[in-house]
Amino acid sequence: MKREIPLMIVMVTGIIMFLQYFFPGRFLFIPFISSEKLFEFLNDWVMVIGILSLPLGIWSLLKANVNKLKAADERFYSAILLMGFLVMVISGWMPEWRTKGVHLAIFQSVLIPIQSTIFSLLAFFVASAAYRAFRARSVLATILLLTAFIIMMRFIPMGPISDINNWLVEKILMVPNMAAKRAIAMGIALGATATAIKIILGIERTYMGRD
Amino acid sequence: MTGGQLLLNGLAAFLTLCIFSFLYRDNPFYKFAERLVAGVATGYWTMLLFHTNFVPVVWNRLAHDGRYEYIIPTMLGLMMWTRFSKKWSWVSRYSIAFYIGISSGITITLSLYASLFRQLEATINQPLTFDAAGISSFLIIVGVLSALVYFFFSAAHKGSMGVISRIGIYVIMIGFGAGFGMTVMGRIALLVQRVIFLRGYVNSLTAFFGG
Amino acid sequence: MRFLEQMMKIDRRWIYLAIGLAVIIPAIIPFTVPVPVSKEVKNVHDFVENTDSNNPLFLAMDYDPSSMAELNPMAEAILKHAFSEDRKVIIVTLAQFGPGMVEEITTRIGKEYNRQYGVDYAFLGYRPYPAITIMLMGTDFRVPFPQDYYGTPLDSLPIMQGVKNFNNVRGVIDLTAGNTADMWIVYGNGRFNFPLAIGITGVMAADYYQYLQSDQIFGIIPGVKGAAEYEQMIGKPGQGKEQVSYQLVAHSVIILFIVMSNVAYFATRRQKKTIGGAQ
Amino acid sequence: MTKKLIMLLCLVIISSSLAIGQEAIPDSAGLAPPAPAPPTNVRVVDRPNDAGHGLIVKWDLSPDDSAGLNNVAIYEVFRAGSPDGEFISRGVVPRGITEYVDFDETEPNSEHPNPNFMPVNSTWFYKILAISDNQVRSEFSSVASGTTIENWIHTGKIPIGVAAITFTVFLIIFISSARKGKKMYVRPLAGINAVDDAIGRATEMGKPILYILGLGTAGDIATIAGFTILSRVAKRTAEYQTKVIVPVQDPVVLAVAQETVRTAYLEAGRPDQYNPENVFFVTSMQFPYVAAVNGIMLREHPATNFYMGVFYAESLILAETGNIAGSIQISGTDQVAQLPFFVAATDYTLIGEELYAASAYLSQEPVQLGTLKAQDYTKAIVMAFIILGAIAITAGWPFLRNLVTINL
Repeated sequence: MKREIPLMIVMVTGIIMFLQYFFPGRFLFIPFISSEKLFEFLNDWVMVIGILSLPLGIWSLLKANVNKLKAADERFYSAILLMGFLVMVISGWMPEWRTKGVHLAIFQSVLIPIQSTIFSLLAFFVASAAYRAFRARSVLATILLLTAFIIMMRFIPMGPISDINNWLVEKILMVPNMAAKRAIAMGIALGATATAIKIILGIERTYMGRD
Repeated sequence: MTGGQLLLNGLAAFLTLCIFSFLYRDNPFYKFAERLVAGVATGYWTMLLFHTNFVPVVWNRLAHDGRYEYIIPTMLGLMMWTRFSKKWSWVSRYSIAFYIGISSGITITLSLYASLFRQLEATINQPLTFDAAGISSFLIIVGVLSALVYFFFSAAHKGSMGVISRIGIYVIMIGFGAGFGMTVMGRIALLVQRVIFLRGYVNSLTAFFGG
Repeated sequence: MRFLEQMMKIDRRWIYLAIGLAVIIPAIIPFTVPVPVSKEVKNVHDFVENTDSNNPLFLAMDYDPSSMAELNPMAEAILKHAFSEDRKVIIVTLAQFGPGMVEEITTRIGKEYNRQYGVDYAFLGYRPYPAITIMLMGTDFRVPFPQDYYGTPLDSLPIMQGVKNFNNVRGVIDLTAGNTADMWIVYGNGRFNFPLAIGITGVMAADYYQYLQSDQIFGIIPGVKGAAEYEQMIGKPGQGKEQVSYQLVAHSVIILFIVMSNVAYFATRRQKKTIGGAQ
Repeated sequence: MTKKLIMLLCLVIISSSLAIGQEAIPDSAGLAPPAPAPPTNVRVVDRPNDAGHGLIVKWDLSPDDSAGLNNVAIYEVFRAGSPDGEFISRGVVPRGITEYVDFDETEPNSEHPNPNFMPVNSTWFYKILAISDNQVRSEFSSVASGTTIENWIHTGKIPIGVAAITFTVFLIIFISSARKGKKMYVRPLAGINAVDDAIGRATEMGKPILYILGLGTAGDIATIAGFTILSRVAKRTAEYQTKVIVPVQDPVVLAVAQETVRTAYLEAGRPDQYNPENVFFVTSMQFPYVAAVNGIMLREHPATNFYMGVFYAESLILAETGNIAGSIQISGTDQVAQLPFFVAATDYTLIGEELYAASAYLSQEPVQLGTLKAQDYTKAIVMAFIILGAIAITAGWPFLRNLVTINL
């Protein structure tokens, strides 16, 4: 009841979603069940479960930060977090409030700049990662290093050597790079499909927990 | 630029610097920006989901459109809330079962189509003639096959398997080196944008104060 | 040797500082740098160069404002090139949010070079369904575009006199962020066999070199770097060159660090080996 | 190729048909340009693999298309609900094309009437004319009719179904032979061997383990693989009494991760050690989440960081920050674009398929290892298919390529 029925549900819904892919009209020839509408409806289930689960996340966040209000060294930061949350919720309460006033101002002056700045940290991190990882310690590291090196050299003017380098860049992108991406994608297809089948068959069930 | 706008841009510039300060070391300014954005982002996300997902998909359908079949996913979503109770939390497994079963069923056909069949088609699309296109195609096939051999789990990488899988991991490493090298440009561009934003703010400050 | 050993475990903050300066310095003191010109971009340049003033060039600007940063520099460089050398250009866009942007660029650069609308260049406008539009243009430009963007019938535009379909233009350059390149290759070049070149965003470029090899396209302008190369060839530095000056400095810094890291690695490794030998 | 072409062709309708409405204007000399001959042999068939809302009109080229007068520019397709009803234009196609796909699957409702909607089992009548370069219209062709049929099975997708079922059969065969006790060899994977060391290291240092499930939802298979590995890791840390911190960004992932860790502690015989507050929600948005995890790394100094699941641009930000914090890092993702960064910045990386194999490796249960064998056999078939397909296409037989070309 606590574990067997959920596993049955996984199996049945999994098989339904798998089969529906092959039926353009009525699902499994059953009258009155449009395959497409079934797909949309069940997909909405996933969405609705996702939306209605959000309180779990908010509760987890709020509880942790309300608890931290007791600790002197965390108090200020947790208060900032709780305030940020409350202001955004209240200022965005009505649909039309979301595109003006406080809600929009905070979105544009807090959320957007912080997000793009965190994203831009990558410029520093590609450099430090390259410095550490691109050392000719082994054959593999050397290959990684040389390829990245050649690709990055395309920006450096080197006269006639640039022509050779550009030619190399083109060939690397077109042949080994393409081959690697395709092989990895095919492997992922097999791994993901095998895992999905195992989930549907109930062989893979750790996510379900136990009593 | 108005004083208010200047103030908001100042906030954005300040938060940008707070995040960058992380590169030196963890510090109260970074921690401030980090917590602020966690609160703001959660608040923003909550209201976004509420207005753009909850209202049209759940509320309007049940309250206005008379689509009572949406009671089922709504019930499943609410069942997630049993996780607040120790005794009843097993009920949420029913919702999770639907969530994972539906997703897994979709994954099988989707990943076979996109990551296996499409890749296969692209790999065997070009006749292996003795011109540049044919030779590239041949080399790509060699690369894909050897990289797939690398992913064999149940055979030891010894003998000829060892040699081929070695070539395979070399091909994969070239692909990774190329991927790394090609991405640097985009990451630098992100940092350039932030620097240009800060430069623009400094300029508008000097302009505002009659510089 | 102590210096090299310290290099091995250099504080990463020095690297961050170097990258930061590599971006901040060009932002404060703008400068341009030479870029190595690749064959794919030179092909496009030479193609425009060798167009005579009778055969117009066909430029498809199939991108939305979201990829403006990378593709506008290309469009500007090509238009400046064509306009400064008295080449005629016919322009369309197959991107939904393209028209306003295309109009802005063409009018601005047309004015800059004193070109006359309708005589030296024309903007036909936007039509949905790129594949169909391309095929219909293959029969006659007047089928999908009976009038230009401004509502003038094509037949009243001097530039369109005697220009019926792709047979009467020198060739097509498609500037795109995505799949219209495929459509131009398959439905355009594939069916009507006109010379085709593409200008494409940096991330997408890698996927299109294969068409260069199979001769379905004769040139590629990849991202801002390609635009910078083009600007360099026509001697008119613009946004492409500006972007590339940041990229060049930053790439050089990263490359320098990789070289230093390897020098230090090999030097300290050799030293350790000799110590090992002595024990 | 041709099918894709047709699919696109059928989209024509609005834009171009407007252009054709103009009447031909006789030229100044008074000599009207000659009209082309109409296309012949019009027939209508059902559009395959659909829910019954489309038809394909086919015809033979007009004698003046690329021959005869050689003046055909386009064909225009007209449709009516009855043979003597009003024929309205449905769209145009360029010369040289002999097919037009007509469909409309937007069901009308009270707010949006749609007279063009093609219901299942409805019969429609078509006629076609050719239009010359000078906009002179030919006579209409003869009228042909067809009825929309709801297709039950999408024949184009059958190869995918066959592949999925073959794969499932392989899985079942190898799992049952493993259950019978057949020994299976699996080669060592560096990333897997590192897991135990990494947990040991954390225990020795008395520092926590940080486990990141990425930005996927609980429905992403890579995230589910991440749960399975989390369960194995948590079980061992429970034995050693090492703390596992799991910050997540999706509420459903939160629920499943909590359940997974709780069960792992239960199975390790230490349910009392489980602290639900170590598996917590941070925020749903990508970079704010990254900022928070970065903070955790620098303040808690975890001995080991695991990254298992779906990762985007944050992969390198997290991995480099983990490096600053001096943690050992093990990563695995199905995102091909992020693998280079994990390979460069973490100590061990499970590349693509290895992520999915990891749960089998860590469990060492024969049933799980059997599935790896099934994956290998399928891989061998794929490889054989590539070799044969390449030979076939070189020899001019595209049938193997066509077999994997899915026309959706």
